[in-house]
Amino acid sequence: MAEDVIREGYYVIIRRTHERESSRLIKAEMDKPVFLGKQKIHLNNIFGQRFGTTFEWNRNRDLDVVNVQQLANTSLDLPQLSAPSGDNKDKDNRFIIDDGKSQKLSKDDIEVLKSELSSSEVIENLVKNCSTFEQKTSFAQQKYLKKKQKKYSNLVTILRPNVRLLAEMYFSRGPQKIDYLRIDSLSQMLSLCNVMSGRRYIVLDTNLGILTAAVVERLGSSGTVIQVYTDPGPVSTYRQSVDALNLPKETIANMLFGLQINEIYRLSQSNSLPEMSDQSCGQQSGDKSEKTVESEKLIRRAIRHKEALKALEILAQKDMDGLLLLSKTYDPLNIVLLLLDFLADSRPFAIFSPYMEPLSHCYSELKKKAVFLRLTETWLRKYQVLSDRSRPDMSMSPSSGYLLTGIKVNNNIIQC
Amino acid sequence: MAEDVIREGYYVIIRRTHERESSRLIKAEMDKPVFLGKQKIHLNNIFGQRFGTTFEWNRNRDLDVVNVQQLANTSLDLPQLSAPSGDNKDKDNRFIIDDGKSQKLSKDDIEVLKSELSSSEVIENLVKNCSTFEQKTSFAQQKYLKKKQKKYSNLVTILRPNVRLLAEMYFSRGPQKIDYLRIDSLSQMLSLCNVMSGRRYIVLDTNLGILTAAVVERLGSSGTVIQVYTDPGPVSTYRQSVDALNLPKETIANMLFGLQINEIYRLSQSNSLPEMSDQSCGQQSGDKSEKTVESEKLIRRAIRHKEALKALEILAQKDMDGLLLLSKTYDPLNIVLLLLDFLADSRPFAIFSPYMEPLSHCYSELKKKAVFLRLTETWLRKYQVLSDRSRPDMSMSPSSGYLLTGIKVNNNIIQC
Amino acid sequence: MAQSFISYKRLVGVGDTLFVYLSPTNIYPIRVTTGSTFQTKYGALRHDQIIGKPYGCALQCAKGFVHLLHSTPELWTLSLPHRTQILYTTDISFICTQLDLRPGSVVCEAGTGSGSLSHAIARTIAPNGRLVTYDFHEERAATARQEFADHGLSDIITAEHRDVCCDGFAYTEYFDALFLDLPHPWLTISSANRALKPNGGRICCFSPCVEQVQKTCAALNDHHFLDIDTYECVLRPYDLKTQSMPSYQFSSTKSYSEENSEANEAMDEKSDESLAKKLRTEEDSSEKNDNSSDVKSNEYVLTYSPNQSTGHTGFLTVAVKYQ
Amino acid sequence: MAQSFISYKRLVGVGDTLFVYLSPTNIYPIRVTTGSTFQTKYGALRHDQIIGKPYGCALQCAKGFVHLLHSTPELWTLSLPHRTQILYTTDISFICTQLDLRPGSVVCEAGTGSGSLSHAIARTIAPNGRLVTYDFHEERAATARQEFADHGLSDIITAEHRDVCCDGFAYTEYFDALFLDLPHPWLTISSANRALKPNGGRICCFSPCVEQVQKTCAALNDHHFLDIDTYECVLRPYDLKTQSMPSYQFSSTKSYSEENSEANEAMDEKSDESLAKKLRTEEDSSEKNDNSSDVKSNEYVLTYSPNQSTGHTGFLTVAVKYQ
Repeated sequence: MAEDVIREGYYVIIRRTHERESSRLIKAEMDKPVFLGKQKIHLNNIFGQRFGTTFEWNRNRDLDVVNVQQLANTSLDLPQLSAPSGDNKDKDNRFIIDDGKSQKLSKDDIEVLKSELSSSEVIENLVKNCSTFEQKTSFAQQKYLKKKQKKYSNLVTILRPNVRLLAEMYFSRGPQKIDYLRIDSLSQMLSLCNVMSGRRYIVLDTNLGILTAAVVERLGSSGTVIQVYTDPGPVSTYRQSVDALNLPKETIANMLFGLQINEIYRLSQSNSLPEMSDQSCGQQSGDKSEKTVESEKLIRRAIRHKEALKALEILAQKDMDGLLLLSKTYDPLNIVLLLLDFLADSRPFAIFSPYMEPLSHCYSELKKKAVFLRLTETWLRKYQVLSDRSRPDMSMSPSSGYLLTGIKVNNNIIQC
Repeated sequence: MAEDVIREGYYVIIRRTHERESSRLIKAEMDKPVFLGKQKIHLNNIFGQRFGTTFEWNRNRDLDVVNVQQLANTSLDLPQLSAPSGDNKDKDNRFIIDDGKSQKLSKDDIEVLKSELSSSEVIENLVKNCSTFEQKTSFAQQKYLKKKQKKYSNLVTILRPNVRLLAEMYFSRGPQKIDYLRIDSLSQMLSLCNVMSGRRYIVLDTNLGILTAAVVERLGSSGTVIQVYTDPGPVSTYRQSVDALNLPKETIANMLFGLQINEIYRLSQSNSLPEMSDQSCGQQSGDKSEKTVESEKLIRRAIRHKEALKALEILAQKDMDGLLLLSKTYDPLNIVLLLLDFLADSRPFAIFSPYMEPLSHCYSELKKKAVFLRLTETWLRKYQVLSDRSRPDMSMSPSSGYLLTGIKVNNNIIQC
Repeated sequence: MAQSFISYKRLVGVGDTLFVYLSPTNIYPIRVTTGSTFQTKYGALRHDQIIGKPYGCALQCAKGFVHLLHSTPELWTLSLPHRTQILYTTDISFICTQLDLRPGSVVCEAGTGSGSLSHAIARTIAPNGRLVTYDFHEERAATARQEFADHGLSDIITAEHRDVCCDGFAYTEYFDALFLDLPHPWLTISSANRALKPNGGRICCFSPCVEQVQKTCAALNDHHFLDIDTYECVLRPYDLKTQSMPSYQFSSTKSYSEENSEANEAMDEKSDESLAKKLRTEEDSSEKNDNSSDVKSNEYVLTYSPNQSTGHTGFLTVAVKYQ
Repeated sequence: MAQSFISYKRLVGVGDTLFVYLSPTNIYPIRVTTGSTFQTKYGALRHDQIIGKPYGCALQCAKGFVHLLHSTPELWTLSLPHRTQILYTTDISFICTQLDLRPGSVVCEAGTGSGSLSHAIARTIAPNGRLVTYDFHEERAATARQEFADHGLSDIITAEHRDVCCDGFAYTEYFDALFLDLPHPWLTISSANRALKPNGGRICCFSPCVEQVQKTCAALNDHHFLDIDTYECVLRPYDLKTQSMPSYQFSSTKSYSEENSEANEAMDEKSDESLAKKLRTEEDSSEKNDNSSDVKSNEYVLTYSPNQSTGHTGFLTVAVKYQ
């Protein structure tokens, strides 16, 4: 497993501690401040600290470590408010007239406070100067505090990127970023394709490469992922999620191989390893000191070429252990039929689509080549659990997308 | 509203009090016992009692009235068991070995008890003779009692049929009975079609006629339902749900008119009231004392003919107020397009299907004739709420079916 | 007074409440008044131009056309002024069914809130039913009363300022159905019990939180209500789009340009849409496709789910009184 | 010992655990033993006939053919002997993700139950991870231990008889992840807290009931766990059927026979299928159909939902320890 301490050059997830949706993936560098919303923050103090540490930014926008005890005291569920109210009648809002004038402090006043006081002191002042706070129900008071705490807290937490956090972050910032692959569907794919260390998987997944990263994470340091892409060449972001895992370069180089799908098509046509036109290999050992853009390009191309050759070699054995496919642009049927051919018998596959229709289109064709075919979706619900205020979240993502899963078999019947 | 007292000849819903799923619709007659499971029951004592009364059958299988206080004492959530258990550790099942031998009473013993004792006394005896009862957790005890109470209770409740109860009963006995129209979808259709007293609706619905009955119920005693059927003639059951409402015959005769859909097609082709071939009208006033099967047939046919004429007359005005359509056998598109033509502008319609595909097929065509088109489903969840054991039901019907709803408009643009 | 919500008319008249429809998310109620003007994003709509026009027509404005729609409680629910959190049609529909509402029902509602449910109840129990609706907020009760009057519903709805938690329902064995949308519904069960008809009176309580449901069910149990059921009814909306989804065109020769797709290590999450577009153009012009038998462009009607939708509104607890 | 669950083989060998697949609802695990016979509804399957056959093949039996499938935790979950209520793949998948499991993770599970989750955990943390699983029921712990041994998982899984409620977890700052499926998880949070690694150790509690969740969240809060989230993950399965759905064939002449469809007042809920069938036959032979432009038979792939499915299994509460 990756190291526990934050080092320069690592990818980190930074977020405002009380605001999960504020998560951002950044590459942490010394003397390279980042912006969190409008807030400029210096990262120099995070190096050497452990992942998971919470910091508070001070007046210089440097980060100071906050200990957990301190953190617990700023927790949202303030004890005096969370005590069960029992059956006695609470205050209610019948006397509150909402005229937007309840806060006596001006915007400027608040700005002054913010520069002089800690966030909890700022909030304390806001409460004191809120004319309607006392009239509010305890629930409304809690809601008010929560809102203010979100707005004025200057706590940030630095987390080690992993697939769960990445998937959550990307999805919350726009599910189209990861082709609508919600964490619950991603989880089903990993299970149903029996993803484990040491085995060999075909993954079709471009965009931000979250599915590829998920399989890589489950391989540990051993196994193979052939990352198949349909674009003519690899897209700039197709390994972003894998890179974010901070794995050693050699580990990645030994496990992960990108391949354009037409190469696989050609492999399937020839039934032997194709000769790849080797435009770039000659320049592989070019002068590294001459760091022109051109030579870097050539090196990358050479690496990709080597990757592709290795991938084809592995595929040619037609003994892959699982196929995970995520395709939004193309009708998946002919792609699935092509890739399925490289799977060993009795190996599982999973096809994800944000739409049901292309999957039902696949279904009858796949019936000829697979058993245990199932079309499913999952329904993920998050709950607010607070004393006396527990309920499902009021807003949800209504669709996990659809999954078509099965196990490839050989249907030539053997007599016994 | 229908009368509150149970009369001979009324349709009633009879159920074992603690077992909602045991509900049955029957026509209650003097000296005509019914079977509830294997249990023969005489209904003679129910007449003159109010709907909603709970009875206990005695040794003669006659029904005696049970008062509510008594009923409350046999309630499932026994007070000594439902008290919150707090945080103390309950007993658990670690020492229980389930060998199926915990009940010391034999089957014959129990039969003897059943014939001699009241159901609660029977259960008391079962508990006394259950060797593992004391070892069970309080939850398991409660579960045990509930199960026994269901099995040995001899309580029945007689309810007045209404659409809610009928829909619940039919659905629980097999959703295909009412073409998968679950109560939540039915409810949406009634709202979204703005069903109210005094207005005129087209309802396509065969099977058990639950949708027709729902609209009839919401009309009170005034308004019109044209019940359209696609079968060549009315099916034996197509008014079962309406009949079950025990409405006066005249009310029904003034409100509800059946019509074969081809008649509407002909109306649309001719654009004037068609001459219907009047094969049967001549015999309408036939000798009623001569009650042969043949003459009854003729009378029914005459009634249907009159209904159809009236229906065509109403439809011809092309001023209907809403269209509710439930079609499982046929692709609904051309049917919808035909019927929509008889709706006034600015009137709503709702199409139900257990499948999404035929509705998405309709969608683009309907866009030309309607606004506010929406394709939805609803997700209905029932909860078990018991002290310390609250949760959603473990089993559910996963689909409400799909609804396509909209409002018919005239798209010829008027300059203003 | 125009009874816009409980009767249909062919032509728009003065005093009607009607809905100007631009799109499913742009629906506006207006009360037709001579001399008034209503501004839409398609241009101004003078009320005088509307009067006498047929309901359901499409009316040309400066920058587009709008439809004039008859009032329904469902359209009102989508566009009413929110004075409180409101109930939406999915729950409302289910509530009306669970309360066995029909013409002639005598119904009680507490609290009135923004009157969303009240309109649907009034429609369902019209013409001879009666709805008594209470709100503990005096101003809210008054506003609702005026709204009901404007909508021609005063014969059916009585809106009162009353705190049923303290003061009860003021009726005995009077209501066929009773609906509670209160923070502490369990405190009113005892007086609700008195107010309901003894033989089949139905009650429904709406509560967002589990703890409220637990207390309410316990109170209903204590008062010998029967068939106590708790439900949740959540809407799942779909969007539809007819879309061609091409099969991938496999190529047995290298027709793609690696130059177009240099990997770069930037962290910006640039969408690959432009690339995909380029790709499609390239493929279209490529002459070297091996079209295997099944490669064609499949036309699908794809159903979309929106990224976010309502996940929860509240729990509906229903029960019946027989005593 | 054959490591059937964490390695793939090409050919069936003695000692393998494999799955005989008849249909999605008829999947049976067998442990291959020379001389044994397994009875299926398609006829007997002698183990000796299976040995040496390739995995994934279709094998002819007397009355049909079966497939031989490699073991996976997912197939095991569907067919294992139930000694308790078990966790299913939908929850299991989500749990594994939420606990950040991967090769090398050190994990604790209480209780073991029927070992459904244990197999999936072992697969995910293999080859160098470790799972310590506890059950307070002595016999159950022993049975599970034997099963893990039979499946070649003893290097990864340690199954112990222990009541963690009374006796805690016997480890300090040892586990990367801890899973609780206990009636009273909140009573173990204190010792779970001690047993977890201090820097990012993750906990997940499965509870069917709301009250358990409330108490568990309170306990997690009290012990300064962070990011406490409660989820529910429910599977929605679809069945598929390619079906032709005819457009209705309107007829402008009376071709239907009223004789066939006499209404009768019987209460039996006879299905109208036979009638519908008759109707279709009649229509097919009718020569008087006016086929308007759009009447044709539409071939749909229809998606069905089963009449009943799992509506709830439990709530999953997850949290992380940083201290």
